[in-house]
Amino acid sequence: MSILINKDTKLVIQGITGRDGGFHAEKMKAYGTKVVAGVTPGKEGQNINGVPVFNTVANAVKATGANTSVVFVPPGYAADAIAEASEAGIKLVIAITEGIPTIDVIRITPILERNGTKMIGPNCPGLISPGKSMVGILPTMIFKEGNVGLISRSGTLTYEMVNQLTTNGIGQSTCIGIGGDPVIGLHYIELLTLFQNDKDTEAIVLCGEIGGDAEEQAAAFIKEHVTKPVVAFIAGQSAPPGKRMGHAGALITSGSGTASEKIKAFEAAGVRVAKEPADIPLFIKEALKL
Amino acid sequence: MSILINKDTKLVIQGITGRDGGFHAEKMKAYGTKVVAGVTPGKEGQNINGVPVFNTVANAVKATGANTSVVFVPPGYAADAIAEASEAGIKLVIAITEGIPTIDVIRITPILERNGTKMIGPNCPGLISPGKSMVGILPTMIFKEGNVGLISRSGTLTYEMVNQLTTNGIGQSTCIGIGGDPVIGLHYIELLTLFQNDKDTEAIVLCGEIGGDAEEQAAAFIKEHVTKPVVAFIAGQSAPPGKRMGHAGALITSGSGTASEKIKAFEAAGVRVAKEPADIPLFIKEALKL
Amino acid sequence: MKIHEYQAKEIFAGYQIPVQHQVLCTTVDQVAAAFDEIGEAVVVKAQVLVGGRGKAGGIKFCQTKEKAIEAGKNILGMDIKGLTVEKVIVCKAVDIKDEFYVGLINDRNTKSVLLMVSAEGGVEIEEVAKTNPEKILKIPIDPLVGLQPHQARSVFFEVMQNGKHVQQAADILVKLYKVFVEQDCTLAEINPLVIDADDKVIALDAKVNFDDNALFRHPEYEAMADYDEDEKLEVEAKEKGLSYIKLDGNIGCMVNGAGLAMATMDMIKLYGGNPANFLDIGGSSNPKKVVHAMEYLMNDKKVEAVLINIFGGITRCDDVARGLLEAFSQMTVTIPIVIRLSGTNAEEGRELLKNNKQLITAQSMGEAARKVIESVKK
Amino acid sequence: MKIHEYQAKEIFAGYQIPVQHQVLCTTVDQVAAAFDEIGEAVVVKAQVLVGGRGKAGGIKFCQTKEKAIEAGKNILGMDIKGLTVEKVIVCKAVDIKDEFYVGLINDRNTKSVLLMVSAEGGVEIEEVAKTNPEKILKIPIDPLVGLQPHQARSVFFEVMQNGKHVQQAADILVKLYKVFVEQDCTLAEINPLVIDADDKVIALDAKVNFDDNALFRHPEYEAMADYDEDEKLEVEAKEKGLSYIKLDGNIGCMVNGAGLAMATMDMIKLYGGNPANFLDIGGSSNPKKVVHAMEYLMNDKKVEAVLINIFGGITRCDDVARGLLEAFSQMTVTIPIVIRLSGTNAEEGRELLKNNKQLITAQSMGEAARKVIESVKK
Repeated sequence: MSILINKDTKLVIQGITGRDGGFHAEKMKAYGTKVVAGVTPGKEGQNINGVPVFNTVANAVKATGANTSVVFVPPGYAADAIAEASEAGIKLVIAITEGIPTIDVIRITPILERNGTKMIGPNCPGLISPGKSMVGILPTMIFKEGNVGLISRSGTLTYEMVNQLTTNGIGQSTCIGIGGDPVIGLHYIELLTLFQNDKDTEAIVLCGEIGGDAEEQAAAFIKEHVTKPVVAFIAGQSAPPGKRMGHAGALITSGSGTASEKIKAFEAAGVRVAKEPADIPLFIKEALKL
Repeated sequence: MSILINKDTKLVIQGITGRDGGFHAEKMKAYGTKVVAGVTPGKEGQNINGVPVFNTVANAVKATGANTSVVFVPPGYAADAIAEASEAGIKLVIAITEGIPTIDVIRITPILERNGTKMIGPNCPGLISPGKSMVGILPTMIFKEGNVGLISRSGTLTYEMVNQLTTNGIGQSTCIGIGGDPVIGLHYIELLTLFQNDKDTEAIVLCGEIGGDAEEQAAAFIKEHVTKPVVAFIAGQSAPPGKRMGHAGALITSGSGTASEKIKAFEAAGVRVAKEPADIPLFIKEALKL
Repeated sequence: MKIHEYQAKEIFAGYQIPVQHQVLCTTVDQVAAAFDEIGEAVVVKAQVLVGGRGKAGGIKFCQTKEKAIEAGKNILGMDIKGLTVEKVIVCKAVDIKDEFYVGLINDRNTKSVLLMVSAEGGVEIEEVAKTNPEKILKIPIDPLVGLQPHQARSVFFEVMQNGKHVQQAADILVKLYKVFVEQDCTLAEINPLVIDADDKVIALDAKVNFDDNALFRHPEYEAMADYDEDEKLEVEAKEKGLSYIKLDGNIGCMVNGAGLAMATMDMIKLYGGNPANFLDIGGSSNPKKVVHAMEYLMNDKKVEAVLINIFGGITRCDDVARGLLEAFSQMTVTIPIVIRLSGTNAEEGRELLKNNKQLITAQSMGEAARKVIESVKK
Repeated sequence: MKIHEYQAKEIFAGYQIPVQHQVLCTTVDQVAAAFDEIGEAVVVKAQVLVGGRGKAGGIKFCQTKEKAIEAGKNILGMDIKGLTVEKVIVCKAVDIKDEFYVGLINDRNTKSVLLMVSAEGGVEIEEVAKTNPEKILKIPIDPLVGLQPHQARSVFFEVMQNGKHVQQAADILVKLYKVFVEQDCTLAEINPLVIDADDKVIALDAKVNFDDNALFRHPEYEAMADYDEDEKLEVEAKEKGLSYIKLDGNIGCMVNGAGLAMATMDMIKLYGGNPANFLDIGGSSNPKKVVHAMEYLMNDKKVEAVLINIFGGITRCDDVARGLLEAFSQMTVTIPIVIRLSGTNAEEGRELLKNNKQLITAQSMGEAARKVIESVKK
């Protein structure tokens, strides 16, 4: 098993005729993801390397039965594209687009909620259930099928983590980059719940960073509800306050959102926190007695 | 029995310190309506002839258990006042205010829906369950307890109808003025359903007017779902098209919304349509074999 | 409240909805100058607050200056459905590739702003609604979310042959929705929305009605009002708290409440008479209002008799009686007046009026109607 | 993006939020003239894009012109937390009856705009949040409905002693919400919102941050930007597709991805070093970006060694290598450079760089961090 995506995932790519959309469509197909449709307004009838293009997500869903969407639409139009997918009945939207105004994401959140649509991102690298399906821009060659779930706010840092796991022989059930923006869709708690309930996930890696208090909330949640071993890493211990470290969400404000607070919270919840990425596979091996 | 209001109705009057609010508060109390609270922002702590005044509907509900609200707030603030009542948990709001912009009513409609709040009006005279409770500005002396339900888009025309009934010895279960605006809360169909299910209502008088197609919809609904006898009257048979006859909703546009169309629809549904108000009690007597 | 096409287009332009450059003219000389300014084939369009001006000859395509002058002469001063054309606009003639209907209204049934779009543009939409209702797409807009760009695109993908104009049209529609809600409209319509020879999508016509109930939020609209004589009376009456609409008949009416007022008119008609007006004195009891109402009735020279029908609720019959007495003391009333008082303080009202010889009293609406018609026949 | 108090107040004024008349001054003479214009006791306030200027002496109450001139002299040119004060505003001194805190932010947890109101106005709200969190009312606003007037009233009825100021304050709050959403803010704050001696409610201070992601919708904001030297570098870097933040250390970093970049800095610190910057070259593989990145590192005179940490995903390691070679061909690099390439085309990248004697290679982040710190110690 895995969470969110698997062999049954039928993907529509919003913005497929754009540079990024087209490039990553190929990568996803190459990995085996069922890419069934693309959407670009005004380009219905085109065919991008075997993927039919539609004017609207509704048309794509009707024609292909797509159940998942990935959004490569530029920032000024992305929130509307996400809402369109949701209104068309798509239940999982992965928003790759970086730079969407926060208020736009806030505005579409209730639309997604009432349609029962889950969102990953925006400003995220996507997710992968190794051996089954990849939706996003992840470098597939570093992943390996297995039993560790991974949740991360970061992109390349995720790859670093996964690489450590894979090179140490530890495979992954599903790896999710949740995105670096302040307001995002699925967060630690929802994903921890899914992993806790996924019978093929035996341990969880949580890769956090400075800003906000999502890690503190995750720690409290783990203490109460997660019985599987969790190990964590927090990026940004050396970041100065008041500066946005690349991610719009990675901002320490007035002494809140610091790495040390987060590490303290995790340790209080019985979560081992790695000092460096290389510790992660060691901690996992110990936890799973491998 | 009766519908919507009865002896258990605990009323809060929004705009109680205004001229109209204060005047009608007395009238309602005099009829026996349980007026438990008033709301006027900034006047909490005042007492209007024994009715405590609160700053917010929430405070009024908390302190008094009010379950119904009547709104006398001026047009520019009325929609917000209705929404406030709804958000405070009030399940039935009677909006008396005339002249609320239509878009304001449209905007609060989804708020009422999600809170499960029913609205009568706006721009309506309110409703009465004779002998039990009156909420609004109705002249109570013309009503008489009994078994005929009445639904009307008009104010004084309702009084004319009720007067005809009462002077002919026919009492009423509940009489409702639904309001003359284009967009209103409860309409014929919802109220017909309530009357159909009310065991003490034996016949229904429906008093319509020109504009829109609500009467046509009501006729279709009656044919399918209403087993109790219904008699109708339509005002505005002599009104010229394109002119707004006092009520914002009473406007015939391009040959649609005319009285003759409505009368035809009712007759096709087996509803007797009175030529003049004086016919109504006769029709009712015949229907109920009195 | 209705406004002219040229005014609606000015509002559109403020929202970046593409409209044509227009020259407003009230004289034939101005029309000629406008032709020179534009320098090629033009359209001269009557500005009247009534539909069907095209059929009435109020819109002329003019290839030459002479034709434009001729059109100006014909249209300025023209009578369209009882309204005199006092203004025209002159615009460049457009090469139309395709045309569409786009409209937004406040909808009773869905309790939302209803979007209507049709490929049958440039014709009267009411006609399409009757003959080919399936050719009008109707989409209720969620009042909280508003019109989303993807909704706008989706509807144009359904009605447009060529997807390449969809984005432009959708942009216009999103802006039109903004106009509608921000400007408190009851109607905002573009008919036709056209695709021109350069593949530009333009609002070639514009129709906007404002919600009278929302005028308090838009004091600037008063300057845009252009009322005919009858409407001026109505607006003036409204300021006095009366709802007054002049009609063609000879029996003046004064009633409290709109529904009862309509029913009273109906009754007059039912008994073979012809109402001269709709007049609702409203819910309050101010005797002044009754005086004003009598003034309107007496100023209408067609009125040969008056029916006063009052059902006292909030309105007190004695107040109405007092108002009537005051009116009689201020003006000479020589025509018959039938009065029916019922409800709150009806007895007291009748008592106050009993010595007035001019008044014919009635107990019911039916009786009142019969009596007033009789009085006219005499 | 941060803007000054005086700019925020100009925006507020456009939304009819009551603010004081303010005179912007960049010289002491202007301050003196401003005092004459106002003609009574004034407040001189430093305009700097950092909090805590009150404590730093950047706000002075001046009863006389002499005092105002003195304050102007002291404050203009003053250093507040590393920023030089170049502008002040002069306003009439206000008699404050009561003061409140009002703020709106984009909130991660509730995924909404969060309204914060407190009776503890005029002090640093972060302090209140730490010491008396219960004194701040926090209300998430429904993103679809927006802030409703009754909500605004309700919150002020809770924090205000006297109900008579509630309507004014609620009006201001509804307008502030409008500013927030229409202007794409991440923060809109009034601290303090005061009641003056005439019972008027006024925004005495104003703080507005714009969402950098939404600047494309507001081209007019560029003119409002007032960056210090470091920020200018950051903005310039952003235009080149780099995310660059200058820090105090001596080890320059170049990383792909924000999270990995932070983790790399952390690693340097963990092993006893001190990072000179945060530098994320982003997800694309354009060798030009690597050249630009090297320029930033080389222009920072504090940098004694560089750590390049690339985990190739979308970024291809061979492209990074090519960029580095191009950089070396354009500039003289004399300091040690430790490079770690992993992921997509790492082999090819290493192959391209193998002949470069200046480069120290590493297999893992840990090794790279150790090696770069060693190289500095030498």
